[in-house]
Amino acid sequence: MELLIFLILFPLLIAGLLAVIQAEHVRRAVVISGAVLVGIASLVALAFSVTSQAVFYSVPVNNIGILVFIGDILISGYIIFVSLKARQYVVTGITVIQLILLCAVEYLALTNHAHIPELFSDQLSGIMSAIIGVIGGLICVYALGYMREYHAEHPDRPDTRPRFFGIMFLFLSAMFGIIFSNNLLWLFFFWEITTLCSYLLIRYPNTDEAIKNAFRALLFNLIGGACIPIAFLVILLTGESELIGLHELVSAGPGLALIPAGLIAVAGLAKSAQFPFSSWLVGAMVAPTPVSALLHSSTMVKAGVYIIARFAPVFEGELIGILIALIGGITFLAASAIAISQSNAKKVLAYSTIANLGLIVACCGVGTAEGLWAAILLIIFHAIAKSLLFLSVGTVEHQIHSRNIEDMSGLVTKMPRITMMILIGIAGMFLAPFGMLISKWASLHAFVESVPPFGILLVIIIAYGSGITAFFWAKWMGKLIAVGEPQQKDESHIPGSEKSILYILSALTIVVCFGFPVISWYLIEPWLLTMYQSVTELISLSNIEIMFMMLFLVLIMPFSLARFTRSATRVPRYLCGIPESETMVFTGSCGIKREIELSNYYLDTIFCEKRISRISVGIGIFLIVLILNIIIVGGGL
Amino acid sequence: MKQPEQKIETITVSDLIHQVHVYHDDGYRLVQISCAQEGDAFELTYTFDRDLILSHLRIPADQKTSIPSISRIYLASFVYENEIADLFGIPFSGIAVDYKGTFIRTSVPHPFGTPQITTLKKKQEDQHE
Amino acid sequence: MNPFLAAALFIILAPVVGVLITGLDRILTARMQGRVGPPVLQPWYDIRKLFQKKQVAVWGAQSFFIFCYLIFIIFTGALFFAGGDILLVIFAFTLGHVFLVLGAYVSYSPYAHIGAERELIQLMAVEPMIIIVAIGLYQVNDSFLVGDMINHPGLPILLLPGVFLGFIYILTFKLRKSPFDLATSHHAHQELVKGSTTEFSGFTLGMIELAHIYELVVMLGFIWLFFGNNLFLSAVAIVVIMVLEILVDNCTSRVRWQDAITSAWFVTLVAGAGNIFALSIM
Amino acid sequence: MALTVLKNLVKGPATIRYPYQPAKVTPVTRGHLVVNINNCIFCGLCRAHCPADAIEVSKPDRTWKLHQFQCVICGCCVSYCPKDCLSIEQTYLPPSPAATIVTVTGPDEPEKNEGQEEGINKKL
Amino acid sequence: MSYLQKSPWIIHYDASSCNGCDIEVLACLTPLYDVERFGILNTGNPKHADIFVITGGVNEINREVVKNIYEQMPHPKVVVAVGICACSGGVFKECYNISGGVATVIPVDVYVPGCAARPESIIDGIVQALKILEQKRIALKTTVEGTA
Amino acid sequence: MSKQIIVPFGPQHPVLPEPIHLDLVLEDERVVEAIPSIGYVHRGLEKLVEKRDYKDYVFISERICGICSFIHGATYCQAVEQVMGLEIPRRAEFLRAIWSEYSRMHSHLLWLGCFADAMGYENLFMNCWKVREKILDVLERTTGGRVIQGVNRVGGVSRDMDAAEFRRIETEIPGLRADYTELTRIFDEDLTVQTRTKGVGMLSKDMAWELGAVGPVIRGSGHAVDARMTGYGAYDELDFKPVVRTEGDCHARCLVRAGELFTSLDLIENAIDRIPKGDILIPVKGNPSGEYYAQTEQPRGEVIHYVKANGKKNLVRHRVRTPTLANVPPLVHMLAGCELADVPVIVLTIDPCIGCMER
Ligand code: NFV
Ligand code: SF4
Ligand code: SF4
Ligand code: SF4
Repeated sequence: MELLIFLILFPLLIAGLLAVIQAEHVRRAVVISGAVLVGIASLVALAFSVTSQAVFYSVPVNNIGILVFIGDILISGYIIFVSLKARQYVVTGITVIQLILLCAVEYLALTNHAHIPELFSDQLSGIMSAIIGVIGGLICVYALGYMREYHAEHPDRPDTRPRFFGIMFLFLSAMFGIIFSNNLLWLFFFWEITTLCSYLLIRYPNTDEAIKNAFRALLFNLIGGACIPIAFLVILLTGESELIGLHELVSAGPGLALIPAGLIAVAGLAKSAQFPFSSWLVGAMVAPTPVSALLHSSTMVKAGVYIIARFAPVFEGELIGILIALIGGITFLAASAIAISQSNAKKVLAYSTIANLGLIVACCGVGTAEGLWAAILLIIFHAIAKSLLFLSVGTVEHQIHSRNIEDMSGLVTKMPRITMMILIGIAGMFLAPFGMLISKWASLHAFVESVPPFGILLVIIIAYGSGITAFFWAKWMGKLIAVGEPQQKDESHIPGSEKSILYILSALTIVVCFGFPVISWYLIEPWLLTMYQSVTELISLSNIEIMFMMLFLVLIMPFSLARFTRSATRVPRYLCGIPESETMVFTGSCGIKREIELSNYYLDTIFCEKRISRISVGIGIFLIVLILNIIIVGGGL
Repeated sequence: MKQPEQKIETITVSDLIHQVHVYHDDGYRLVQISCAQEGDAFELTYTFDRDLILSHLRIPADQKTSIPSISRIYLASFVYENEIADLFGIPFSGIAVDYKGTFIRTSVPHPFGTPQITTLKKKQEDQHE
Repeated sequence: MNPFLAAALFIILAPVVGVLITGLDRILTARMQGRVGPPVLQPWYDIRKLFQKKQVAVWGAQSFFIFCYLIFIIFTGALFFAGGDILLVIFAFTLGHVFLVLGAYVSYSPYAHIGAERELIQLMAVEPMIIIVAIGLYQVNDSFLVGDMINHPGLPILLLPGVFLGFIYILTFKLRKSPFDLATSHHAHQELVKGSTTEFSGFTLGMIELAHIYELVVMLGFIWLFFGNNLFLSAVAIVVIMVLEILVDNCTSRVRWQDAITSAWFVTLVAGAGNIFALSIM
Repeated sequence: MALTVLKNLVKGPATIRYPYQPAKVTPVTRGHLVVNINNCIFCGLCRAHCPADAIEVSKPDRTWKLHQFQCVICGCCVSYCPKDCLSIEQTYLPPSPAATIVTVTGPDEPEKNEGQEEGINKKL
Repeated sequence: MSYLQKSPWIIHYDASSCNGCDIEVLACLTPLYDVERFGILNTGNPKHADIFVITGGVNEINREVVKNIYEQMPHPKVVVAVGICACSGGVFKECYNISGGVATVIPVDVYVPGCAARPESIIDGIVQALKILEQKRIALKTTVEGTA
Repeated sequence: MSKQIIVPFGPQHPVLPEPIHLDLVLEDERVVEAIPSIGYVHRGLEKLVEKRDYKDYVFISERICGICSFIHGATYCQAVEQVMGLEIPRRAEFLRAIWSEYSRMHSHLLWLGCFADAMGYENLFMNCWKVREKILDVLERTTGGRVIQGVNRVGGVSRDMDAAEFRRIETEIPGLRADYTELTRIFDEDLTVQTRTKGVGMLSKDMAWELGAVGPVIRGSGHAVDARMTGYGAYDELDFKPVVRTEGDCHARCLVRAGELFTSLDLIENAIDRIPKGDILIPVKGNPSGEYYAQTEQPRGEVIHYVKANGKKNLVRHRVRTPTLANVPPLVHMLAGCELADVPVIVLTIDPCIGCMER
C-alpha cells in the first residue's frame, strides 16, 4: 500500500518545501496544491478501506526501526533543549525519564525482535484519514488568508509563516502516521511529533502567555506520553514481542492487552484533553485560530480518542474501561458546565471540544459495539462541525476584532452568510436532526445496555450534560440572531479562500447528516463486524426516516421566512412604555441616555470555572490514579 | 384637639451644615425639607425628629445662591433637595445623587418658583382625529 | 393503530382536548380563587381572536421561529402518538423549544431577552429528568418505542415511582405553572411582563398558545406511559395530576430561578436518577 | 394555603355577576349630581366652590350647566347651595363614547322641570 | 360573532391618576367582580392587548409613554378612559403638569365617569368598548380587502 | 466587555400598579445598579391652593391619592384647624380615627394582595382583595365612597354614624379577624413566600434610621416610629401599641403590615367603645393665618402636611411630605445587589404610592 507511505511522506515533503519558501504566492500555490493532493489521497484511502479488509504493509527498508529510534531521540533532545532554555525543568525531567524508558524498550525490542508489518489500514483508519486529509487540508488553505490578516493585525509578532505552514503539514504527516501505524513504536514516534508540533504551534504568537501555555501543553502530553513506553515495557517483558503491533495487541484480547491498552489509553486521555489534563487545550486558544481548529477538530485531540477507540474492544466490560468511561463522562459534564460561564467564543469552543471528546471517550470506554459506533460517528460529526465553527469564528474575529460572543450580537444582519454557517455549525453540535444529536441518541442507547450500574451512571451524566449543552449553544445562537439595529451588510472584506472553505465545511456538515447511514453501513458496521463478531442492528430504518423528516423540516423551514418578514408591520420594542429616542436608546433616570445592552447569562455563581475545574481535576486525578493502581496491581499479579 | 405650638429656629445658610451635624450626632432622623415662597424670597425648612418630637431649622434662600446639600450627612436628603431644585429652581451644591433637574420633570420649569402659575394649556381642540 | 393515522388523529384532536383541559384548568383556578372564571372554551376564543388581530412585530423573523416552534411541537406530538422512539421525541421537543427561545431572542428586547434566557434555564432544568423518564421507561419495557410502551401489560409506575415523582415535579415547569413559571406566565403580574412572549402578538402569539396546547397534550401523554396499557388508570392519573398541578399552582408563589433549577436537579438526581440506578442494579 | 384554596372551591365564587345581577349601592353612595332647577336662583355659589370647575351658571340665560365628565361628585357644591337645590343620587352615570354636558335651563316662570333629560347635548 | 368580543385582553396604564381609579380597575379582576367571566385578561403588555384602559389625566412625561403604548398595540384596538381625570382632567385640570384628559394625547373610544369610577361602571365601559372593537375590526377588514 | 443587561423597569409594568421607572443594570440577574426616576404622576396639585378656597381644597387634598385619601383629607384639615386654632368636636376626631383605621386596613390589604402578586402568588392576591372588598363595603356604607370618601371638612366631618351602624361594625369585626388570621398565617408560614421574602431586601436598624425610613419599613427594622404614638386626634384616648419587628427584611415588613391589620381592628373597637356624643362639624369662619406641620400616620408611614397661610382665603403654601418619598432612599439602598426576581418584591415592600409621592 504505497498510498499510506504517500500520505505520510507527501505532507512531509510539502512541509519541507514550505519551510524554505519565502515568497507568499508560491507558498499559496504549494499549500493549495498540497492540501488538494492530500485531500484526494485521503479520500482514495477511504474509498479503498470501504471495499477491502484491513491491509498490512511492511516498509521495505532495512533497519528502519533504528531510524525511528533515532527520530525519537532527536525529538526528546530538542524538547530537553528548549525546556532547559526556558527553565521548564519538570518538562526536562519527564522527557529524560521517557528517553530512558525508551532506551530500555529499544534494547528489549532489539534483543527480542519480532517481525510485524509497520503500517496497516482498515475502515477506521480510512475514516480518520479522510477527516485528517480533508479537514486538515481545508484548515491549511484557510490559514493562508487568515495568517496574512493575523500578521497585519499583530505587527509586533515575528512573521515566521514559512515555518508555521511547515509545521502544519508536518502535523498532518504525523497524524497520518499515527492512524496508519501498526507498529506501536512507530505510533509512539508519530505521537511525539504531534506533541512537539502542537507545542510549536501554540507558542507561535511568542507572547509570554503563549509560551507558558505551550509548555503546559507539552508537559501534559509528555506525562501522558510517558505511559506509552511503559506499556511497551509491559508488552515486551511479558515476552510476546509481536504484540507490539497494534492489530495483534487488540486481537489478543483483554487478558494480555488490557494493561498495555490501559496505559496507552491514559496517554490518549492526556492528548484528548480529558480531566485532569484538560487545561492545556484551553490554554492552546492563544494560538492563531487555524491552529485551534486543527488541534480541536481533526488532529491532536482526535489522535487521543483514536487510540482509545482502537482499544475499545479490549475495554468492554472491564473495570479499567469503566473508569475511562467515567473520566470521559465527568469531563463531558464538567466541561459543558464550564462552557456556560465563558463569553470568549474560542473558549466556549474549547470547552465544548473537551466535552465532546469526553463523550467519545465515554463511548469508547464502555467498549461495546454500539458505543464504538456512536464514538466514531461523534468523531466524524465533531470534526466537521467544530472546524466549521472555529474557522467561522476566526473569520468573524477578523471582521469585528473580537472573540467575545457578546460582540457578535446582531451578526446576522452584518454577515448573514457567515452567521448562517455558524448557525449550521452550532446546530450540528446540539440540535436534533443534526450530527451530534444522532450520536447522543446512539450513546444513550449504548450506555443504557452496558455494564449495568455504570452504564446508567453515564446515562445520568449525559442527561444532565445535554441540558447544559443546550443552554450554552442556544444562548450563542440567540446572540447571533438578536437584532438590535440592522447593521450594514458587509462581508466583502472576507478573503475568498476563507469563504469558500466555510461553504465547503457547512455543506459537509449537512451532507454528513444526510449521509450518515451510508457511512454507517459501508464503513463503521463492517469495521465493527471485524472487531466484534456479531453486531446487532444499530439504528433502525424507521428512526433514520424520522431523522430525515426532521432534517427536511429544518431545511425547508427557512423558505417560509420571507412570508413572515413581509406580513408584519414594524412596531418599536417594548420598553415599559418608554419610547426609544433613537433605535436602541432610551432616556433613563437622571436624564441619562442609555443604550439597550443585552448580554447573555453566564451563571458564574453556579457554573464557576475555577470551582468546577478544581473539582473535576480532582476527580480526574483520582480516577487516573485508580487506573494506574489497577494496572500496577494487575501487572504485579 | 389643640396641639402644642411648633417652634422654628431660623439660622443662616453658613450655619446649616454645622447645625445639621449637631442634629445628626444627637441621633435625630431627617423628616423632611420643605420650601415655601414669600414674595421673592424663599425659605427652606429642615425638619428633624427624635422621640416623636419635630424640630425645625429654617434658612432663607433664593434662586441664585446655591445651598450646600446635606446629603453627605443625611443621604436621604437627596430626594428633597432634588425636588426643591426642580420645583423651586433653588440650586443645591453637592447632592449625593444629583438628578440635575430630571427628578420631577414638569411642563413648566420651576412651577413653584414663579409667582404666577403659567398655565400652558392648549384648548382641547383636536381631541379626536 | 396505524402510526400515520395516530399522528393525524393527534394533530386534529389534540387542540380539542387541550383546549378543554386548559379551559377547565382556568375555571378550576378561578374557583379556587373564589371567582367564577371564564367559559370553558375561552382558550379557543383567545386563539381565534389572536388570529384575527393585525400582525405587528419588531422583526418579521420572530414569527418565523415561532412557526418552526409550532411545527416541531406538532411533529413531536405526532411522533409520540405514532409510537416513535421516545428519545427522538424528546430531542424534537427540545428542538422545538430552542426555536421558541430563538424567536424570543430575535427582537433584542430586554424582557424578551431575559425571558429567553429564563426559558433556557428551564430547559436546562427539565432536560435531565425527561431523558431519565425515557431511560426508566426503557428499562421497564426494553424498548425505546412509545408504541411498545403503551402496550406494556403491567404498570410501569410500580417500578418507576421515583421517576414518576420527578416527572410530575418538572411537569410544573413544562405547564408553566407556579412556582416554576419563570419565563412566561399566563398572568401578567411578573417581573418579566410576559417574559419570552413579550414581543409576540396577534397571529404569532396565537401560534404560541396553540403550541402550548399541543405541548400540554404531549406532556400528559407521558403520564400515560407510566400506566402501560391500562387506559382507565392512566386517564384517572392524568386527571388527578392535572388537578394537583392546579392546586400547586394556586398554593405557591413563583420561586427564583436558582431555587427552581437546583430543586429540579436535586429531585431529578434523588428521585429520577436514584430510581433508574436502583432498577439497573436489580 | 391549600386549605384556603379548597375552602374557596367549596364555598363557591364570591362574584357578583354584575350585568346580570344588580350592582351594589348603598343609600349614601355618591352617584351623580342633579339639580332641582326650579329652586335655583343662579347665584353661582356652586360654581365658585366646585373644585373641578364642573359647573357653569349663567344668570342672564338662566342656565345651569354641568360638565358631567368633569364633576368628581364630591358634594362640595351641595353644601354651599343656599337653596338646597343640588343633590346627589345613587346611580352612576353610564359610560359613553363622548363627554356629556348637561345644560338645564331654568324656567322663566316656575314651571314643570323636565329639562334634565332633554337637555343632554352630546359634545362633539 | 367575532372572537374579539369574547376575548378582550386589556392593558392598564396609570397616566398620573390618583390611584383611586387604578385600584378600582384592579378590583375588577378580583373575585367580587371577576371580569375574566367575559374572557377579559389583564395582559400588562401592549402587544397582547386589545383594550387600553387608561386612568388619570396624563401628565407631561406620560404623554410619550401613553403614545408609545398605544402605538404598540396591534389593530383593532380601543381606548377606554376610566375616571373623571382620564375624561377631562377633573380636579387636576388646572394643574400645570396635567394635559387634561386622555383625549388630548390619543383618541378615546369610551369614557367611564366616576371619581373613582366604580368597578361596575368600568365593566359597563369595557362592554361598550367591545362593540366599538367589533366595528373597528370590520372596518379594518374591509380596508385591507379594499387595498388588496 | 461588560456582561451587562440594561433593562428599563417601568413606568408601564404590570407588576407596578403605578408608574415609576427604574434603570436596572443587571449582570446575569443580579442588579448592579438601580436608579429610580419619578415624575410620572406629578400633577402639581399643591399649586392649586393658590386658586381654591382653603375649604374646597380638602377635596383636592383627598385626591392626592386614592388609597390613603381619607387620611390626607383628615391631615390637611387638621393642619388648617391648627393654624386657625380651632377645637373641633371630639366625636369628629373619633370618627376620623375610625375611618382612618378602615382606610389603613384597606390599604394594607391592597398592599398584601399586590405583594403576593409580585411574588407570583395569584391566589393570595385574590384572597386579599376579596377580604378588602368587605372593608370597602363598610367605607361606602358610612361615607358614600369606596375609595374617595369625601367626608372630611375643615372643622369636622360631614357624616355621622349611628348606634346601629356601630353595632353592625362590631358584629363584622370577628369575621374580619378570622380572615386576617388566615391571611397572616399564609404570609408567615407558606414555604414559597418565605423563600421569596426572608433575607431579601435587608435594611438594618441603623440604616433604616439613617435613611429616614418611615412607617412599616422602619418598624420592620426594629424602630417603634409611628406618628399615632404622638396621640394626635383621638389617638391619645385609644390604646395604641405599634407593631414592631426586628428582622429588617421583606418578610418582616410584610408581617408588620399584617400585624397592623389587627391593631386597626382593636383601635376601631376601642374607638366605638369610647366615642363621645356630640357634634361632628363646627362652622368655620374667617381665614387662616400662620403655618403648621401636621404629622399623622398613613398606612405607609408618617405624613407631614405643611400649611402656610397669610389670612387670605387661598393658602400660600401646602406641602405634603409623603411616606413614600421618605422611603425612596431606603429602597435604593435595598435594591443594590438583589436579584431581578426580587426587584418587584423589594419595590413593593416599601409599599410605594407614587400618587402620594409626587402629588
Ligand atoms: N399611605 C399612604 Fe400615601 C400618603 N401619604 C403614601 O405614600 O398612599 Ni397613596
Ligand atoms: S359635586 Fe363636586 S365636582 Fe361635582 S359639581 Fe359639585 S362641587 Fe363640582
Ligand atoms: S348654588 Fe344652588 S342656587 Fe346657587 S346656582 Fe348653584 S344650584 Fe343654583
Ligand atoms: S377620577 Fe378621581 S379617583 Fe380617579 S384618578 Fe381621578 S381623582 Fe383619582
